[in-house]
Amino acid sequence: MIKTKAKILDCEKLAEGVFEMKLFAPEAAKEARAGQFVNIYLPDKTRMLPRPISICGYDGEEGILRLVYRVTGKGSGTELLSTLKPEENLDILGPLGNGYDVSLAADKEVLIFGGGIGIPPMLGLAKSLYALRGKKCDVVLGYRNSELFLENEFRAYANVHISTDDGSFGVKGTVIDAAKDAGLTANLVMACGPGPMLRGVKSYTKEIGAKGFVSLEERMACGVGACLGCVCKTTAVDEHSHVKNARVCKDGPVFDIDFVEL
Amino acid sequence: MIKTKAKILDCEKLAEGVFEMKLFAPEAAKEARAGQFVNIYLPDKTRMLPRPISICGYDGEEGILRLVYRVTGKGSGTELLSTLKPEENLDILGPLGNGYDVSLAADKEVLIFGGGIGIPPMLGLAKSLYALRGKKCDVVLGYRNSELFLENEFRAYANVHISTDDGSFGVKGTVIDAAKDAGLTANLVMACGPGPMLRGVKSYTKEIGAKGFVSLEERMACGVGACLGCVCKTTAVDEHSHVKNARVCKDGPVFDIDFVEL
Amino acid sequence: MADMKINIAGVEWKNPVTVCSGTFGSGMEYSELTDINRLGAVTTKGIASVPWEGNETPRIAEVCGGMLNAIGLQGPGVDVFIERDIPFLKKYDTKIVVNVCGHSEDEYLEVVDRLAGEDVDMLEINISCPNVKEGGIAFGQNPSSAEHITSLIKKHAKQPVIMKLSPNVTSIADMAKAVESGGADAVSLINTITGMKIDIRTRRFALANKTGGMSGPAVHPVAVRMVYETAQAVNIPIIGMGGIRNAEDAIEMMLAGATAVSVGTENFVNPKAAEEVADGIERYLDDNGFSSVSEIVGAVK
Amino acid sequence: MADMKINIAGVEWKNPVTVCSGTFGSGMEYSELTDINRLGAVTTKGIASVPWEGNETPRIAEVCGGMLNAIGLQGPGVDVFIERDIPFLKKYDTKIVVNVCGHSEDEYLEVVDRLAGEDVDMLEINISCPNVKEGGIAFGQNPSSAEHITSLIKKHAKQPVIMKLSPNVTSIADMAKAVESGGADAVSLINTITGMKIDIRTRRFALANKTGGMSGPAVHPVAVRMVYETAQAVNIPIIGMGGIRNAEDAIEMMLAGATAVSVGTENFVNPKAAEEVADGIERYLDDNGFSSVSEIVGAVK
Ligand SMILES: Cc1cc2nc3c(=O)[nH]c(=O)nc-3n(C[C@H](O)[C@H](O)[C@H](O)COP(=O)(O)OP(=O)(O)OC[C@H]3O[C@@H](n4cnc5c(N)ncnc54)[C@H](O)[C@@H]3O)c2cc1C
Ligand SMILES: Cc1cc2nc3c(=O)[nH]c(=O)nc-3n(C[C@H](O)[C@H](O)[C@H](O)COP(=O)(O)OP(=O)(O)OC[C@H]3O[C@@H](n4cnc5c(N)ncnc54)[C@H](O)[C@@H]3O)c2cc1C
Ligand SMILES: Cc1cc2nc3c(=O)[nH]c(=O)nc-3n(C[C@H](O)[C@H](O)[C@H](O)COP(=O)(O)O)c2cc1C
Ligand SMILES: Cc1cc2nc3c(=O)[nH]c(=O)nc-3n(C[C@H](O)[C@H](O)[C@H](O)COP(=O)(O)O)c2cc1C
Ligand code: FES
Ligand code: FES
Repeated sequence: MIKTKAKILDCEKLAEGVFEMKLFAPEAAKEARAGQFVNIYLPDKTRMLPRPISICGYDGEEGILRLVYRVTGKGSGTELLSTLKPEENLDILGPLGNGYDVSLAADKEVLIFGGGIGIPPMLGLAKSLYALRGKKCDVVLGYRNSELFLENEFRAYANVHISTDDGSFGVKGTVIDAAKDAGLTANLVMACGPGPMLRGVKSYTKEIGAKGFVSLEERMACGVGACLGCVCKTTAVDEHSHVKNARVCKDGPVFDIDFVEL
Repeated sequence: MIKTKAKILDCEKLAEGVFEMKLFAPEAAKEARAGQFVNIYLPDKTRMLPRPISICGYDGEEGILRLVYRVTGKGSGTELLSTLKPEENLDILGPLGNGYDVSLAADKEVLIFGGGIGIPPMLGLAKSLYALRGKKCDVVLGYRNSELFLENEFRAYANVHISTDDGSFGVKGTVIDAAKDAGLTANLVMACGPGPMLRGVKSYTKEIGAKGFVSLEERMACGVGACLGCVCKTTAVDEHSHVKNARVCKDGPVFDIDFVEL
Repeated sequence: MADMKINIAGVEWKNPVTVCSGTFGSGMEYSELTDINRLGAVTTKGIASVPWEGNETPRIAEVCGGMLNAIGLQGPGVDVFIERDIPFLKKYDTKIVVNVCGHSEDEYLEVVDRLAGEDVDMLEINISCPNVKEGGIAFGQNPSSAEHITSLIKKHAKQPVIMKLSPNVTSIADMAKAVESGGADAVSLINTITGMKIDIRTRRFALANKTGGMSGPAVHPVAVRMVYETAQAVNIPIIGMGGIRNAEDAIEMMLAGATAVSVGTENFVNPKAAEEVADGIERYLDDNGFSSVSEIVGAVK
Repeated sequence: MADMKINIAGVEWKNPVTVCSGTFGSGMEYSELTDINRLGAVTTKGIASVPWEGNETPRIAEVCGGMLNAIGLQGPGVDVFIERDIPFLKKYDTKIVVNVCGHSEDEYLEVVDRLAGEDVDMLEINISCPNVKEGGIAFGQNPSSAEHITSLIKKHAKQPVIMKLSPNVTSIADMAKAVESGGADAVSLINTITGMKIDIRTRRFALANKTGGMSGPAVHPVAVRMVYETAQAVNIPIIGMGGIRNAEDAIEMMLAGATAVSVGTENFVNPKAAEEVADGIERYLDDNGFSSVSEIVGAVK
C-alpha cells in the first residue's frame, strides 16, 4: 500500500460511459492482486474524497495498473477522470483491500459472476485463476445492453456466458438467468456487481451447494480502515470491530458470502 | 465589460517572479483602455475570488490583452497562474474600472510614475499618450533591484528615469528621488504603485503644482461595483456611495489624487 | 413545461430564484452582465435609514471554497435608495425585495416606515449581520429579541416581512419559530457564518474587522441542513440561500424545504448564475415529470 | 532550530501536532503510511464503555471542500481498546490521547474509570458528536450541562481532561468558560459542523442519518474564529482543529490561540499530513526567528 503519483499512460473509451485508464505505478502494481482496488484522488481540490476503483489488471514487471470505470453522471468526479489525458499525473493510494484468495480455488470448480461495472475486477481474477490452474472456468457477465466491454478478453481465460437487461445480446435477464440457462454449477463462486445481483448470486450459490465470495461497495473516506465510514453488515460479530459490522475497505471488499448481509 | 473564456496565447517570465501573459479575448481587447484591469478566475475551484490584473497592453485589432503580474508567494493564486500554458483557457471579466482619461493630457506636460508591479499599466498609458500626442513624456520607474522589466519598451514612448531600492541600477532610492534627481516637472502626474510611493507622489505633485491621478489597489470580490468590498477612503462624499468612500473597481481604480486618502 | 411560478407570502414570483442581499448591489452593476428580467426577484443590498460608511478595509478575504466579507453594511441610506434604486429596478419585470438593516429598533422602523408608501414588493429584515456591532446580530441570536423586533416591524410594515436568520446559533428552529410567532410572513436563511482568517506572513487578521461572514459553496451543506430544520419547525415559507452555485445546489435547497432560492457569492464568479439556476430548475422539473415547481419543495424522502 | 516542545495541561508533547479523533483509527491503520513517532500525540477514535455499532450506511458524503460523516461513534468498546490498542500505541514515542464518548453520564464515567489505571496520557471528552442522539451533543450545546459533566468527569479522571467542544452553538466562548469552570484542563475544538446533503436524482438524503458532521478545509475559517474567541475567553490551553491541511493552516490556528493543533480529514487525502505539518511549523519558526513554538500561540495582532 502506497500513496503515490501515478502517470497516466493510456485512456480509452470501451463502451458508452465506460472508460479504461492505464497508470504507471510500479510499487502499487507489484503488490496488486485480483479483487483489490485503488483510491483515485481527483485533480479538483473541492472534491477531496477518493474514488475507489477496482484493479482490472496489473503488470508488476511493467509497473502498470489497469482500471476500468463508469462515469456516473454529469458533473461527477468520474466524468472529470474521463477528461484526463496521457502524461498527466494522478494521486493514488493502493493497492487496498484484501482481494480474492485465489489459492482457495486451486482444486475447485469455479464460477465467476460479474455484473455491470463489477465486471472489470473479475477479468483480473479470471486471469489469475487461469495462471494458477491452467484451465478455464465459467464466467457469467451481465450487461445493460449489447454495448459489451472486456468480454472478448475474458475468452482467453474463461468460458464466457452473457446476459443483457434488454436481451440485445446473450440471455435476456440477469446473470442468474444466464447461469441457469447454461446449467452452470461449481463448488466455488466469486462475484462482483450490484446489490440485487449479489443477492441472486447468494441464492444460486446455496442452490448449487457452493462456497461463495462477493465483492462489496460502500462510500469511503480513508480507504484503509481508519474512519469506519464504509462498513457493511455482517451476520456474525466481526473480529476487528467487535460488532456485526466489517470495513469494506480493509476487511473486504471481498467477503465470504455467508458473512455479510446482502 | 464581458465575462468570457480567454485563450492563453503566450506566457513569459520577464524577471524573477514577474510574468507576462497574452490572452486572446477580442471583445475585451476592443473595449480596453490604459489603466483598466481584468478579473482573472483561477482554474482551482477552491479559490473563487478573481485576481484583478491591470491591462498592460491591448490590441483591439488582433484581439489581444497583455497582462504582467507578480507571483506573490508560494501557494498563491498568481503562482498557479504562472504554471498555465499556451492553449489553455482562462475565465476573465473585463475590461473593468475607469482607466486613465488620456484626453486630459492632450495639452499638458505629463509625468508618469510606476513602482514595482504598478509599472505594467503605465506602459499602456505611455503608449496611449504617445499615440495621442506624438511626443514623449517623462516616466519614472521604480524597481527593487537591477532585475528590470518592460523598461526597454517604455523607451519608445517616453524618456525613462529609473530608481532601484538597492541602487543596483539608476538612482538609489524611490521614484521621487529619481524625479528630484532629474529635476522633473509637469502639470499632469499619473502614477501607479504601492501606497508609500503614492503618498510620495502626492507631495511631489503638490510641490510641482501639478494635477495628479493615481491608480489604487484593494481586495475585490465582484469587480463591478456591487459588493462594496473594495472601497478606498475619499476626502469628500462620493456621488454614488453618499459617504466618504469610493469603489476602487468601479469608480476607480484611477482617482484624482486629491479625492482619495492615501 | 413545468410551472415555475411561486407564491411567497402572497407575492407571486415568476420563478423561485432571487439574488442574495449584498451580492448584487441594487441590480444596476450587474444589469450589463445578466438579464434582470429573468429573475423571480431582486433582493437589494441592506438599506439603513441614513448613509453608512461600513468597515475599514480590507473587507474581503478568500477562503477555501468561499470568502469572508466584513463590508459592515455600507449603504447610501433609504432616501437615495428610494430616489435612485427603486426607479431603476421598476424598469424590470421582477419583484423587488428590500433588505433592511439598522443599529436599533427605531432605525429598522424608520426604514420600514419610509418604504411603506413605496413601490417595493417585500421587505427582508436583516437581523443577522455579523459584521456590525449593533447591526442586528443581537436580535438574530436570541429568540425572544427576534420575536419582539419581528412583531414591532409587522406593526409598521405595509409589505410582507421576511426575517433573515443567522446560522450562528445553537438552534435555527428556535429562531425560526420565534419570528413566526412574531408574525413574520417568511424567513430567509442563511446569512453568513462568522469566520476568521489570519495572514501568517504578517501575523495580522486578513480583515480589518478581525472576523467576517463566510459565504460560498463551503457553507452550502450547513445551509441545506438549516433550511431542512426550519422547514420541519415552521409553516411560513423559506427562501433558501448559502453557497448555491448552480441548479443542482438550488434544487437540493428546495427539496430540503425552501420555496425560493437565492444566489449570492456565485454572482461574483458567474454573473449569469441566477439565470442559469432558473433555467436548470425548469429543466429538472421537465426531466422528472413535475408539473409545478412547488411539487419539489420539501420533497426529500 | 526552534524548540517544538509544548506543555499542555502538564503533559509534554514533543511537538504541537496530533491527529483528530475518528480520522486515524487507533493509529494502526495509518502506521504503514506515516511515521507515528513524528507526532506529538495520537488522539484515538471515540471509545465507549461497550461496543457500539454506529449508524446505518451511507455514512459518508462528499461536499465542496470537505465531507460529511455520520459514523455514529462505532467502536469496539473500552475493553478491547485497552487490550489491543493501548499496547499498539505504546510501541511509539508519542503521547496517547483517548477520546471518550457515552450516551449518559454513567457511560462516560465508566470509560474514564476503566482508563484511570491505564497507560494513557490524556482524555478528550467528546460532548459534541452531532451524529448520535445521545452521543453527548446534549451536553455540548448547553453551558450548564457541559459544566456539570466536566466536573463529574474531573472527579473520576486520573489523567488531564480535555473537553471537546461543538461549533454548533451560539457562543463558543460561553461553552469554553463553562467547561473551564467545571475544571477542564484543556479544550479542543472544533468538532464537526452539522450539515446535510440531498441527492437530487433520488431525492433522498445522502446519509442514512439525514444529517452529518462537516469537516475539512471548508470549516477552517469557522474553526480559526472559534479558537480565537475561546482564547479570549479562557485561560486553559486549546487544541485547535478543523480543516487543517498543511503547516500554514496550522500556524494560523496557533496564531489565533491554539497551543496544539490536530489534523483530521486531511489524513484521508494525505496520510503524511500531520508529519508535514510538524515539519512546516518548525521551518516557519526558524524562518521567522522564533526560538520556541509557544511564542506564536495567540500571536496575531
Ligand atoms: C471497492 C470498490 C471498488 C470499485 N470499483 C469500481 C470499478 O472498478 N469501476 C467503477 O466504475 N466503479 C467502481 N466502484 C464504484 C466507484 O467507486 C464509484 O462509481 C465512484 O466513486 C463514483 O464517483 P463519482 O465521482 O462518479 O461520483 P460522485 O457522485 O461525484 O461521488 C461523490 C462521492 O461518492 C462516492 N461514491 C459514489 N458512488 C459510489 C459507489 N458506488 N461506491 C463507492 N463510493 C461511491 C465517491 O467516491 C465520492 O466520494 C468501486 C467502489 C468500491 C467501493
Ligand atoms: C485594480 C488592480 C490592478 C492590479 N494590477 C496588477 C497587475 O497588473 N499586476 C500584478 O501583479 N498585480 C496587480 N494587482 C494586484 C493583484 O491583484 C494581486 O497581486 C493578486 O490578486 C494577488 O493574488 P494571489 O493569488 O497572488 O494572492 P493570494 O494571497 O492567493 O490572494 C488571495 C486573495 O487576495 C487578493 N489579493 C491579494 N493581494 C492583493 C492585492 N494587492 N490587491 C488586490 N487583491 C489582492 C487576491 O485577489 C485573492 O482574492 C492589481 C490589483 C488591483 C486591485
Ligand atoms: C459581500 C457580501 C455582502 C453581503 N451583504 C449583506 C447585506 O447587506 N444584508 C444581508 O442580509 N446579507 C448580506 N450578505 C449575506 C448574503 O445575502 C447571503 O446570506 C450569504 O452570502 C449566503 O449566501 P451565498 O453563500 O450564496 O453568498 C452579504 C454577503 C456577501 C458575500
Ligand atoms: C470520519 C470522522 C469521524 C470522526 N469521529 C470522531 C470521534 O469519534 N470523536 C470526536 O470527538 N470527533 C470525531 N470526529 C471529528 C474530528 O475529530 C474533528 O473534530 C473534525 O473532523 C474537524 O477536523 P478536520 O476538519 O480536520 O477533520 C470525526 C471526524 C470525521 C471526519
Ligand atoms: S473508508 Fe475508512 S474505514 Fe473504510
Ligand atoms: S469589488 Fe465589489 S465593489 Fe469593488
